[in-house]
Amino acid sequence: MDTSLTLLLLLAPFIGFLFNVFFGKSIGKSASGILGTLTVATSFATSVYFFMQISQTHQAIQIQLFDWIQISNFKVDFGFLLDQLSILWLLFVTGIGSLIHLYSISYMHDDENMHKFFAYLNLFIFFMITLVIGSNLLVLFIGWEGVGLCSYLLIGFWHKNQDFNDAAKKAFIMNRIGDLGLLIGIFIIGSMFSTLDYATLKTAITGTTNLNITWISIAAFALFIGACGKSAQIPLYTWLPDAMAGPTPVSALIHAATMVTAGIFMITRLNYLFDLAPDVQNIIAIVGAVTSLVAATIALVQTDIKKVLAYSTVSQLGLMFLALGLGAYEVAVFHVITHAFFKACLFLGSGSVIHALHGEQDMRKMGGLKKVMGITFFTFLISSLAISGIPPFSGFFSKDEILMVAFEHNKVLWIIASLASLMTAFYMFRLLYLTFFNEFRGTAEQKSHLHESPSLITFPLIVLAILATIGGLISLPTNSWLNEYLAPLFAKASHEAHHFGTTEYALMAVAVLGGLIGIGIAYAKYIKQNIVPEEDSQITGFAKVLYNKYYVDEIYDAIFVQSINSLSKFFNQYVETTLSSLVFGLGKVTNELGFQGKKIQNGSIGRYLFAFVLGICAIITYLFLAQ
Amino acid sequence: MSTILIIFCVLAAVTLATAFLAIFSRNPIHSALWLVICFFSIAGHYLLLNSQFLAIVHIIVYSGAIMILFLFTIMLMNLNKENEVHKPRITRLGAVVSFCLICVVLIAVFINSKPIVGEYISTGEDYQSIKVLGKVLLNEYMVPFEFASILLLVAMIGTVLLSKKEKTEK
Amino acid sequence: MNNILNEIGIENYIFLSTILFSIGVFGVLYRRNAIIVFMSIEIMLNAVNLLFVAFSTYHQDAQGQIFVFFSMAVAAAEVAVGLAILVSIFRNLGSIDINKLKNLKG
Amino acid sequence: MNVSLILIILLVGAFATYIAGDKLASKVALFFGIAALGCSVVLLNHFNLGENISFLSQWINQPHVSFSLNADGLSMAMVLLTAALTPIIIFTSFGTEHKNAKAFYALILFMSFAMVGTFLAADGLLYYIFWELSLIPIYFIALIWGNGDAEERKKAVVKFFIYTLAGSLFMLVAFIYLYQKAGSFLIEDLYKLNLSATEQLWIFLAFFLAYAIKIPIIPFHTWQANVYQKAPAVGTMLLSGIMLKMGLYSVIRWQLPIAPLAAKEYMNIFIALGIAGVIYGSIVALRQKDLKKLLAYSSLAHVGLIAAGTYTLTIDGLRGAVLQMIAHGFVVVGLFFVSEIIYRRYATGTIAEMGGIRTQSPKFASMFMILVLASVALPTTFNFVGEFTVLYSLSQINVWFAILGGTTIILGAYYMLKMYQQVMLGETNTKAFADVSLNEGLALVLIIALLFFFGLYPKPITDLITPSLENIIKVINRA
Repeated sequence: MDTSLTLLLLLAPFIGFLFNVFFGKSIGKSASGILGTLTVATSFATSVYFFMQISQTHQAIQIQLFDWIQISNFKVDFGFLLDQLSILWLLFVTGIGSLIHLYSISYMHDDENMHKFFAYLNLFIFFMITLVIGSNLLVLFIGWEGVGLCSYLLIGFWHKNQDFNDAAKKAFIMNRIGDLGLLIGIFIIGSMFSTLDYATLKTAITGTTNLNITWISIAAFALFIGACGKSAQIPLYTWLPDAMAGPTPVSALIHAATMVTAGIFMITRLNYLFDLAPDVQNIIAIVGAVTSLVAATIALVQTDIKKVLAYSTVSQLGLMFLALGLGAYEVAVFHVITHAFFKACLFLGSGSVIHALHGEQDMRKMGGLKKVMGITFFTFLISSLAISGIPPFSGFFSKDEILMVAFEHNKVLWIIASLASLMTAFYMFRLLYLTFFNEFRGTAEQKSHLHESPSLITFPLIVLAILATIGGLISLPTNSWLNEYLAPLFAKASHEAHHFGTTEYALMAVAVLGGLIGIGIAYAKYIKQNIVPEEDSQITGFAKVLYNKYYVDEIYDAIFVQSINSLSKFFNQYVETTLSSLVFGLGKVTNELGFQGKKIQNGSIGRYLFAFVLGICAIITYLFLAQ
Repeated sequence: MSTILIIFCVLAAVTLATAFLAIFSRNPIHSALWLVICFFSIAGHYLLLNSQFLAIVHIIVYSGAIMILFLFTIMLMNLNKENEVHKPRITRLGAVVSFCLICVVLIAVFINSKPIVGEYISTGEDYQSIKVLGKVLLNEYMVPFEFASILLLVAMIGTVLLSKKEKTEK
Repeated sequence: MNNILNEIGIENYIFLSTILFSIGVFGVLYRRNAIIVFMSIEIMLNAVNLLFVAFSTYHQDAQGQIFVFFSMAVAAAEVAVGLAILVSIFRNLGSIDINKLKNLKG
Repeated sequence: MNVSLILIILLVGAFATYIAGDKLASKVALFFGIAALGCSVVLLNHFNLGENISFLSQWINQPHVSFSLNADGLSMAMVLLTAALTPIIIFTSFGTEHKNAKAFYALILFMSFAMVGTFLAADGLLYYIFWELSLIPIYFIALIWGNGDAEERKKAVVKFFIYTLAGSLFMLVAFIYLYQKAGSFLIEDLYKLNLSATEQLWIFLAFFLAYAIKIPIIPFHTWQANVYQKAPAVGTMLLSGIMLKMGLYSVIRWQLPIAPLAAKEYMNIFIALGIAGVIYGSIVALRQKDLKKLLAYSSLAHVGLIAAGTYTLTIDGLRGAVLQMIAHGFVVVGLFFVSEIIYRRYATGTIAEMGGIRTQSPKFASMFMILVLASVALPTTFNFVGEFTVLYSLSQINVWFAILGGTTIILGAYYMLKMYQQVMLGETNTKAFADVSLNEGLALVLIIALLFFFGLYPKPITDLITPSLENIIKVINRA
C-alpha cells in the first residue's frame, strides 16, 4: 500500500511529463495544462494522506525498490524514505506546485509551447519529489541534478533568445560546481561510513564516539558547497538573479519556493553530521549572514521587479543558512515554509503585473496599478508585510526566531541579520509603492489594456496570501507544533522553547521596529516625495556599484570564464600544435634519416671499397683483438 | 746471416718494391710489367720453399697467361697513355690510412695470437713432388678438381659472350 | 734434409704476405683505373698463395699447395671474366674509371 | 557452442556482404550484425548458466601459439558492447549513400570481427594479431569514405595509422620478451610470471605506449581530433565507440595483471595523466569550431577519466571504468550520429553555421538534449553510474584526484551546453531542417532507451563483470 502510494506520488508528475511531451501538442493547450495540474494535485493529495498517517503513527516509512549502484564496500539502492521532514517538504512542494500549475494555465496560455512548459514543470515536480523522498544521498543526488536540469530547461524556455540561454547555462554550470562539492561530500561519507543511507548513517554517526572530525568537517564543508550552489549562497549566488529570465511561474516555483530550498533540506537532513563540525557551522552562519546582507543591499536599487524579488530570495535564503549555521534547523525549516508562501505569492503577483503590462518588468514604467488590480495589490501587500516581518503575518514569526537565535549566539550576526531585515522591509515597500501607487508611468497603449488578471491567476494568489498570513501559526513562539513534529529528526534535543522574558520581547520589538522603519523610509521616499529611480546612466557613486551588483558577475567573468577561455585558446593554439608537430617531427626525423642514409648508398665504388676495408678491420678487431 | 736468409730478404724486397711500383705506375703497361717481375719473385719464394712444381705452374699461369691477358686488354683499350686523373687528395690520404690500418691490424692479430712456433722438423717424407701432388689432387681432391675445370669452362664461355659485340647495339 | 724454415722463420713469411696483401688493398683504394685495381686484387691473391705454401712447408703437408692450385684456377677464371666485363664497360662508357661507375645507387 | 561462433558469423558476414553487391550490402550487413548480436546474447545466456564457452586449440607449434578465445564476464561485456553497437552503427548509415557500398559494409563487419577477436583473445600473439587487424578496415573506411579535402584527410589518416602501429610494435616487443620468459603466449601463463620490478616497468611502459596512443591518453592524442573529423560518421563511431575501448580493455586485461608491481609503483603518475586528460580535453573542447572535433575532445576527456579509474587498481575503479566504457560507447555513437544527422542536412560540421534548429525540429532537439545530458553524466543515465563509481575510486586514492577529475562535471556541462546552445538554440535558422526520419529516430531512441535502462538498473552488467574483475584484482595482488 505504502509502496504503491509512494510510486503514485512520485510517478504521477512523471506520467504527466511523458504525456505532455508526447501528446501535449495534440490535446490542446488547456487540456495539457489541466493534465499537468491534476498530476501534481494527485501528488499533493497523496502527500496529505501520508501527512495524516505520520501525524498519527510518527513512524517513518522506508521503501526499497531495487539495487542501483554497487560499490566495493557498500551498495546504493533505489529506496525512499518518508519521514516528517520529507513529508513536510512534499506538502509545500506539491501544494505550491499545484497552485502554480493552476496559475500557469492562464499565464502561459499565449505561448505556443505551452505543453512543453507543463511537461518541464511536471518533470521538475517529479525530480523535486525524488530529491525529497530519496532514502539515501545518491537518490537525493538524482533529484538534485534533475531539478537543476529542469531549472535549465525552464530558464531557457524561450530559447530563441540567446541571453536567456546564457542565463540558463550559467544556472546549470554554477549548480554543477555545487554538485561537485556534494559528490565529494558523498564520497567522503561513503568511504567513512560505508553507507549513504540516511537511517544507517544516522546510527553510524550518532552511535560512534571516536570519529575522525577532520574528515567529517571536510565532508560537511563539501556538502555545504553543494548547498551553496543550489541555494544561491555566496559565492555561487549569481545565477539566481539571472534565472529570472524564465517565465514568472518558474521563478515562483523553482527559484523561490522549492528548488532553492534543497540546500536547506539537505543540511537539515544531515543535521547530525553538521553538528559534529562546528567550524563548518560557523562558516555556514557567516556565509548566510553575509549573503543576506549583500543581497539585500543589491535589492535596494534594482529596478527590475523580478530582480528585486530574486535578490530578496537570496537574502532570505541567507537568513535560513544563518539559522542552519547556528544549529537551529527547525527555525530554518520554519522560515523555508513561510518564505515559500509569501515569496511564491510575491512572484505570482509580480507575474500578474507583468502579464497585465504585456511583459514589462521595469518598475520605473509601472505605478498606480492599485486601482485596476485590486486583488493582486491586496495579496501583494499581505506578502510584503509578511516578508518585512510585521505581526501577525507569518514572516514575523519565522524571521523573529532567526533573529533571536542569532542574538543568543553572536551579536554581530544578529546586527547583520537585523540590518538585512530592515533593508528587506525597505525594498519590498519600495517595490510595492513604485508598482501600485501614484500614477501609471507606462505608455498610453499599455494603460488602455490594463486589467485585473483572470481568476485562474488570482485564485492561487489569494490562497497563497491566506497561507502567508496564517502560516506563522505552525510554530508559535511558546507553543511550536513544528518543533514537536520535527523533533525525531534531530540528534540534539530540539531547540529549547524560549522562555519568554523581557529580552525576547525587546528583541521582538526591535525587529518589528526595524521593519516599520524600513517601510517608513520607503513611504517617505516614494509616496511623500514621489521619487522615481533614475535612468541607468544617471546612477552614480555607491548606488552604481549596488546597481551593478558589486560587479561580481564581471569579476567572475574576468577571473574564471576568461581565464578558462584564454587557457583554451592557449591549449588550442600552442599546446595542440606543439604536440602534433612533435609527432610529425618524429616522422620527419625518420624521413630525414632515410635521406641521409640514401647518401651513403651513392653508388661510388671507391667509397664502398673504403667501407669494405674499414668494415673488415672492425670485424677483425672485434673478433681477434677485443677480448 | 745465412745465404738462404739473404736470398729471402732480397726476394722479399723485390716482391714488395715491384708490387708498389705496379700500383704507383701511371702507365698501365708499366704496371703490368712490374707485376710480372713481382710474380717472378714470388715464384722465387716458391722455389726457396722447395716447391718446384708450384713455381713452374705459377710462372706459367700468372706471368704467362694472366699478365698477357692484362697486357692484351690494356692494348685493346688503348690505355697506354698516362691520362688517368688522380683521385682527390682526401681519398688518397684515406687510402694511405687504410693501408696502414689494415697492416697494423693484421700484424697485431698475429702478435696478439701469441703463436707457439715449435721446432721445424723435417720428417724427410716426400710431400711436394709432382708424384705426391698428383696423387693427392686426383684422389682426395678429385671432385673439386673437376669442378675447377667446369669453372674454367664456364669462365671461358662467359668471357666469350661478354666480349662479343652485341648485335642489337647501334 | 734441412728445413728451410729453420733458416728463415715462418714469421717472416707471415709479415711478408701481410704487407703484400696490404699493398694490394692499398692499390684497390688508391687507384681509379679498373685494370690496376684488378692487378691489386691479383697481388692480394698472391699474398695469400704465398702464405699457403709457407704453411704447407711448415706442416709438411701437400694440401696447402693443392689449395694454391685451386686458387690459381679461380684467379685465372676471375681475371678472364673480369677483364671481359671491363672490356665491355669500356666499350659502353669509353672509360674504365671506377668513379664513373655510379649506376649502382638507388 | 562457443564464442568462436560470433567471429565466424562476422567474418562470413563480411564476405557475404561483399558478394551481395552494392544494393543489398547494407541490409545483408545489418542482418549479420543482428545475427552476431543474437549469437552473443545466446552465448551470454550459456555463460550465465555456468557453461564453458571458451575455445582453445593449438595453432602454431614453433613458437608456441594457440588459438585461444577466453570468455569471462569482462570479455562478454565488451563483446556485447561491440555486437550491440555494430548493428546500430550500420543502421545509422542507412540515410547516407556510400559509393562502393559492398566494400564499405564488408569492412565494417570485418572491423567488428577484429575487435571482437581482440576482446576474446587469450593468447598474446593472437590478441596482437586481432589488435592490428582492426586497424586495417578503419584505415580504409576513413581514407576512402571520409569527408573534406582528400589531401588533408590522407595526412590525418596516415598519421593515425602509423602512429598507432608504431605504438603497437612496442607491445609486440613486450610480448616477445614475455614469451622468452614464459615459453608461451597464453594469458594464464603470462599471469603466472614473476618478473623483477625493472622488467615490469619496461613491459608496463611498452604496453602503455600502445594503449596510450589507442585510448588516447594525453599527450598521445594528437591523431584523434583530425581523424574523427575527417572520417565518415560510421568510422568515427567505430573508432570512438568501440576501438577506444580496446585500449582501455587491454589495460585491464593485459597491462595491469602482467606488470602489477610497476602499476602499483607508478599508479599516481598514470592517474594524474588520465586526469590531466580530463581537464585538458575539456578545456580544449571549449573553443572547437567543428562539431565532430568538439566531440572528439570531449571523448578525450571522458576516456581520460576512465583510464584514471583503471589505474587505481581497485575493484571500484575497474568496475566504474568498464561501466563507463560501455556507457560512453553508446553516448558517443549517439552524439556522432547527431552530428551526422546535421551533416546530412547542412553538409557542414562548422558550429557557427548552425543554430536555431530547435524550433524546426523539436524531436531531434529533445533527443540531442538527452544525449548531451547523458554525456555530462546526469543521474539516471548510464554514464552517471560509471562516472560516479570511477570518481569514488579516485577519491579513495586521493580526494584531490576526485576533485580534479570531478571538474569534468563542471567543464563537461560547460562545453556541451555551450555547443548545444550554439547548434540548436537561438533564432530560427533560415536554412530548412527536416526533423529526424523514422530510421534516424529509431536508432537514437534505441540508444537513449539503453542508456536510461542501464542507468537505472546497471545490475545485470555489474553482476556480469564483477567476478572477472575480482579475478584480475587477485592476479594484480598476487605478488
